[in-house]
Amino acid sequence: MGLLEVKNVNKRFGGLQALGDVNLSVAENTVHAIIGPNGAGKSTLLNVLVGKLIPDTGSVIFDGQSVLGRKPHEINQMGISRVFQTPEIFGDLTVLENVLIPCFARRDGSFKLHAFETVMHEREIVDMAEQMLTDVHMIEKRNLQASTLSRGDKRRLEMAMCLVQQPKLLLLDEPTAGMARADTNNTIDLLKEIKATRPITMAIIEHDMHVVFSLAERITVLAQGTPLVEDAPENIKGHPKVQEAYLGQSHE
Amino acid sequence: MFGLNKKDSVLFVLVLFLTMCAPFLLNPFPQGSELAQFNAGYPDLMQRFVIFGIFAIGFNILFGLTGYLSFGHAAFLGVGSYAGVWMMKLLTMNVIPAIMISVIVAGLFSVLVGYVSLRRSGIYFSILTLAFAQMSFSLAYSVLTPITNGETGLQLNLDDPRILGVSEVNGSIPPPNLFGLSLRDSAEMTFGNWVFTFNTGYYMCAVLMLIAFYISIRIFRSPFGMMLRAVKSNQQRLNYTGLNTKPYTLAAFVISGMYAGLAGGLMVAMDPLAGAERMQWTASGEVVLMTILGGAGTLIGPVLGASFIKYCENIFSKINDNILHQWFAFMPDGIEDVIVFLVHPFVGKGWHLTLGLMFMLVVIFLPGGLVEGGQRIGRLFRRRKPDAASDASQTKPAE
Amino acid sequence: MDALLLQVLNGIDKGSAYALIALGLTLIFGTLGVVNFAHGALFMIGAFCAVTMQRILTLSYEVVDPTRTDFLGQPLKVAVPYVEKFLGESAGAAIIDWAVPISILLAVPFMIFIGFAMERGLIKHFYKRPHADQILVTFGLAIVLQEVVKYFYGANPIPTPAPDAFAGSFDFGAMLGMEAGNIIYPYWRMVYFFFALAIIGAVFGFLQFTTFGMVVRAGMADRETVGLLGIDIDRRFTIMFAIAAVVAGVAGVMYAPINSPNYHMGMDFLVLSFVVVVVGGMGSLPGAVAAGFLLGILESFASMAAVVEFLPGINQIIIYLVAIIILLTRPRGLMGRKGVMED
Amino acid sequence: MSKMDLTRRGVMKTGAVAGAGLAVPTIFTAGSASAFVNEPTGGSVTLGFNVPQSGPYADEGADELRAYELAVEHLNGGGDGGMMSTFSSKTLDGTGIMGKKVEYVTGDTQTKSDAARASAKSMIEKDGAIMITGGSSSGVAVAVQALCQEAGVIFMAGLTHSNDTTGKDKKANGFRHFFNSYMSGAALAPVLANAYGTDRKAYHLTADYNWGYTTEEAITSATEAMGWETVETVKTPLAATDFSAYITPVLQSDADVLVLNHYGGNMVNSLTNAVQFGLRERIVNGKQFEIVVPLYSRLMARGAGENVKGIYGSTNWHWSLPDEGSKAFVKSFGTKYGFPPSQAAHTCYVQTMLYADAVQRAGSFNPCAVVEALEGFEFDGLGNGPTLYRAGDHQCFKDVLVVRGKENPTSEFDLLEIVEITPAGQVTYPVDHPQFAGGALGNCNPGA
Repeated sequence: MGLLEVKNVNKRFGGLQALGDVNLSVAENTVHAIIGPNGAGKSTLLNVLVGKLIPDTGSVIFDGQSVLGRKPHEINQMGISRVFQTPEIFGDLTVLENVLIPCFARRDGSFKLHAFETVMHEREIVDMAEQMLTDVHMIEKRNLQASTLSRGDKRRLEMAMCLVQQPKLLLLDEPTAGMARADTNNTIDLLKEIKATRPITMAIIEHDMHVVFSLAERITVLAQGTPLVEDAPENIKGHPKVQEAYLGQSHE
Repeated sequence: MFGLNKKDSVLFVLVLFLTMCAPFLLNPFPQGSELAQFNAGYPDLMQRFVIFGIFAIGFNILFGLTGYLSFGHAAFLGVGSYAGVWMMKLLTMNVIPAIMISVIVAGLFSVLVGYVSLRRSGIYFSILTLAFAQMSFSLAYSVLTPITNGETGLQLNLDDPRILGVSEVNGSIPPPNLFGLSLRDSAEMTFGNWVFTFNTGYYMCAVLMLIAFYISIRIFRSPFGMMLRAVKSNQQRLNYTGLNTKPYTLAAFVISGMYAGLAGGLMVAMDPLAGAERMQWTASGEVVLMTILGGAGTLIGPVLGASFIKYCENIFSKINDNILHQWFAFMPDGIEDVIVFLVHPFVGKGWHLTLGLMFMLVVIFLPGGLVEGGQRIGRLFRRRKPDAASDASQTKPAE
Repeated sequence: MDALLLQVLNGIDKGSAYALIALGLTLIFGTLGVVNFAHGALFMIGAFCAVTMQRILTLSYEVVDPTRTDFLGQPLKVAVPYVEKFLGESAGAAIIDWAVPISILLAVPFMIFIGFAMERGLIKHFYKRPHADQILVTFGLAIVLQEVVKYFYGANPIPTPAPDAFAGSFDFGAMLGMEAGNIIYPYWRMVYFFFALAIIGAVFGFLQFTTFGMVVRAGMADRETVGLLGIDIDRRFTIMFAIAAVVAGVAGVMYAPINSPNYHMGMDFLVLSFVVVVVGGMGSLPGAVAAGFLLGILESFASMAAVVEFLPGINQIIIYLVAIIILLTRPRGLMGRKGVMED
Repeated sequence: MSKMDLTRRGVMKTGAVAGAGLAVPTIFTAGSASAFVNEPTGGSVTLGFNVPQSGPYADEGADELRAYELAVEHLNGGGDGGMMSTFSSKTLDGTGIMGKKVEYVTGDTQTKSDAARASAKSMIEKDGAIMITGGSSSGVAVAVQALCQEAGVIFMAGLTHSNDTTGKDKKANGFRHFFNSYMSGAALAPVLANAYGTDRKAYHLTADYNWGYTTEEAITSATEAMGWETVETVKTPLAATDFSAYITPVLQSDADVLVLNHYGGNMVNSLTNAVQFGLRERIVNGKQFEIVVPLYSRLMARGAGENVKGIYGSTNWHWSLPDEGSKAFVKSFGTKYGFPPSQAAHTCYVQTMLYADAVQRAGSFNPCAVVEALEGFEFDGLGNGPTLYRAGDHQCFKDVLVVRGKENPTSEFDLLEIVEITPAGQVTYPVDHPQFAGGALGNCNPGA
């Protein structure tokens, strides 16, 4: 039984079958990549996983509980954190505050009227956040306003915000999309480092094969809304079905 | 101090000093001098400064932190006022129960309005709050006249029952009091031609404003305040960080509604009349203007903005041609007339024009409001100290 | 039944004014992304163009009439308009009679000028600023404009009658073959309704069938992309602002005979037209027009005695109540697009 | 209430700053210094003129202010003295009030209760005003009157027509010279019955606030007593600008008279709309349809232009009155400003004179002495014939004018013609009349 179990999920938009009979199982402590050409249904699948879309049929079980019909904040509280295609951070807040917020969310749940405590007096929380910033090598930028960061730093910060919650599952939505090669490599290194320093389960939706084969321990190939193959990376590379699906597509 | 960091403590002590010494600071010109016209140190206006300060501080907790622009906050001030007057009519002239009920009723009303309005965001939220407030105003002015006394406004009568007090004293309505201390009492201090008035009601309001200001600092520095700023910055991320934005915004809405109720309660404690106009959309617009003019999202800005607008309203509107002629009497006749002619449109009945121009100038040249103006002046002086950045950044967010 | 029909007529008339203001408001918002609180003031200025034209046409010289006396007991000075002197009494009187329609000739260039001046001088600098700043600065401008008008024209309403030819009313009911005397409708209100339709039609036609309009519509949808095509979208948007000002202005001119203009009539309409724009959906032109007529008609219905008896006070709040209901059931108004003005 | 330093009035406006540096701080507390609030101690006395300077009644407020300036000029011995020469009481001699020069401060009521009270409070607290006067609506008058009662100064109401001002909201420190809704009804009804017959069906449109309610009540009861039938009464929102939705149902009713209980901008718009919808050409039940406007304001009626022609209403005073007092007032006002005064200007001028005279007669500025001097005071020569300031409710009883829109005006001021001068006796009512029930004067309050 995997940490995340997707069973027979179907989703239609009008006449278009976006997802057809998707079955997927993400095992604990693995990096599981979901790949496929454009329009294969990767984003739709992701939106189902985070509660943004409700499938027509099928079930999504995370850690023994269904995620269907739950709001994004509830799903996060269950232990799923999400990294967006373009980094979603609190631009008006400082880097440190960006990390403090998930710390509070983890400790206090989805709402607490802590209007009379002082943020800076919550030593354990501040320590936790600063430790995380140290881990991702951003501690010296902690007082900068987040919107002034470089794109790479924003990605790093977003990653820190997710990791500090110690999620059971980290969802990454094309974390290197639009990045230059050097930045992509940095991100890969960061993810490898994270993977090496703590037990974590990751599901990566990715287009870039380089990233996928650098990180993934298990790969699912999606085409036209249906999983073609699920296997270890080395078996995927030469798989005829995959080549067929990607034929004519430009690899990066 | 009181759990505030150094910078906030300094700010708080500054505000403490300003409010406590207001009778001196606002009366800088001696009686009888031409400039005495600009003195603002009389009880009514000083009370208005702090009461509208409270109102704006509360509004800033919602607008400055979450970015939700409510165009209906005057409604909470209005229902607070009505509740307060009813308490004084029915129960006692001691203002404490009146103020408490004002806060409670305004809080409950804001739960209702906030719960519905916060289902939408952006301008749709603004229009929803505007709609609620305008409905409250229209109904209070007309069909709710039995409760609100409509056009005239709800006021005390000689035959009010007043269970824990007397209906009348010598054919007069007893003045509002704080445990027997009449809020209308004033002490006067004369120093040469300077006269300073120390009014009980003002000091009660001032103390409550200081408490309100202190609470607002605490909220700004609290995790809750940080969440509210996060709402303004990126709601999507906040949701995906496991936080439910709705109760946060609702809590901010209700807190600011209660501030408005407190302001409404204090208004009737100082002057027991609740007029329907204080719920009109222009009154809601006024608090928006106060907040933005002073500097939205800053701690002290709303208080400055409130004082600025109330000063304009009460001082400029009273300057008439007669006074102008007195001012410029030293000039040769022809020039005097020209100057009076030129100044005339901007004062007295033209004070709205001055106000409108001020808004435009401040918004155009000082987008961060009066606080930004202050900061710019401060920066001119602080140029010499280049490296204060690392220390300042800790408190940066709220400034 | 008659009553309902009459209220529909009243409603479309009120709706015409709402729709015209809301149209300009949403045009400015859609093209420039600016929330213009001074738009009501533009409507007011339009109405005062009519007043001004009336004043110009009645510029007079005084003739002493020794047979009558004024309030101080002195011989009465009778004002004789120059127009009557130059063109003869009857022709002059006819021209004065037609002051309101004639004043459109004044209003159009003047509103274009005001529109240009506002956009180039002020609004331009606020494209990138938060909506709250835009609201504040245009609100300040609205106050300034209305105070200036008050300074010159006073606070009282000023009568600006329609030409005599349109002064009366006609029996609409009798025309439809119903009982006479029941459904009476003033000519000028009919004129106003058709005028509004013509203006709305012209604006839509302009946006739909001209290349200029096409570019503007494209710009409303995606300003950056259109900008990338090397089209000077800013200049076009300035022109759109002027057009919106003209629409508001002529709406004000034609409204003057219905209710005597006063300096704060703009504010009276502003809040309502904002509600109209939002109910219609921010940035949606058909939405604004539809919501204008819808709210106008509902307001008229709500003022019927039978309705008020059943729900006291409903006539005071109907517009706001409808706005709340629509916004709660249709999150972005009747025809709004997602993501517009939601943050 | 706050107390003013004994030396304060003396230095006001003199510009003297002598001895400032040497002075030792002195502290006064409430109740220790003088017999009543704002007692004038120097050579001048300050009056507070609180009129609408912004908002819809700003023009009316401006006219009130002109009248006040004129009154102050006359009291101080300037100008031609105006009605001081025709006033039956001869105590005023052009040397100010009790020998003190009259100064004044002005403020803006904005026609809002809150703003009006703030403005009045600043006059009392900051400027040391001993009397507040002015206003152009009943809501403001009632609110400011209550404030003056609490503060311990005299309030001389300006234009306020609601019964409540001297009815359920009457106060010992407040006085009204202007007439009221009841008087309008009592004066109008017989004239209307005469002109339009006793068999009429009336449809009322009423502004949805206090003044509207009392006027509707007064007019319906007075006309019903003449035999008229009230078909329908409909409340219209204050904020309404287009009354078509309220006018058209009149077409469907069998009413043959429309009564517009509207004032100011409301009146202008509703009357204009009514005429647009052809009501005046209408024949119902074989009778010519008629429109009535209970409270006329000439200033406002100008906004309705031609539409007022032939329409009946009532007014407190009109510049065309032939008595000596009115002539003297019109002359000095017209000479100074170039146009005739409005009824608002007249009542404000008269109120100032009456106050000054009362102080002079009482020999004291003490509000209680002033109240005593005004209560039951009978006078003449101020434009409305013999007048009584009734002690029981502080309402003036005098002749009321029934007027009609003039068919051939000779100037823009000549809009109304006087149809009848209803004698005071016909509009007098007992203090406890049901339309004025509730409330009590209380005792005069001198503040300190």
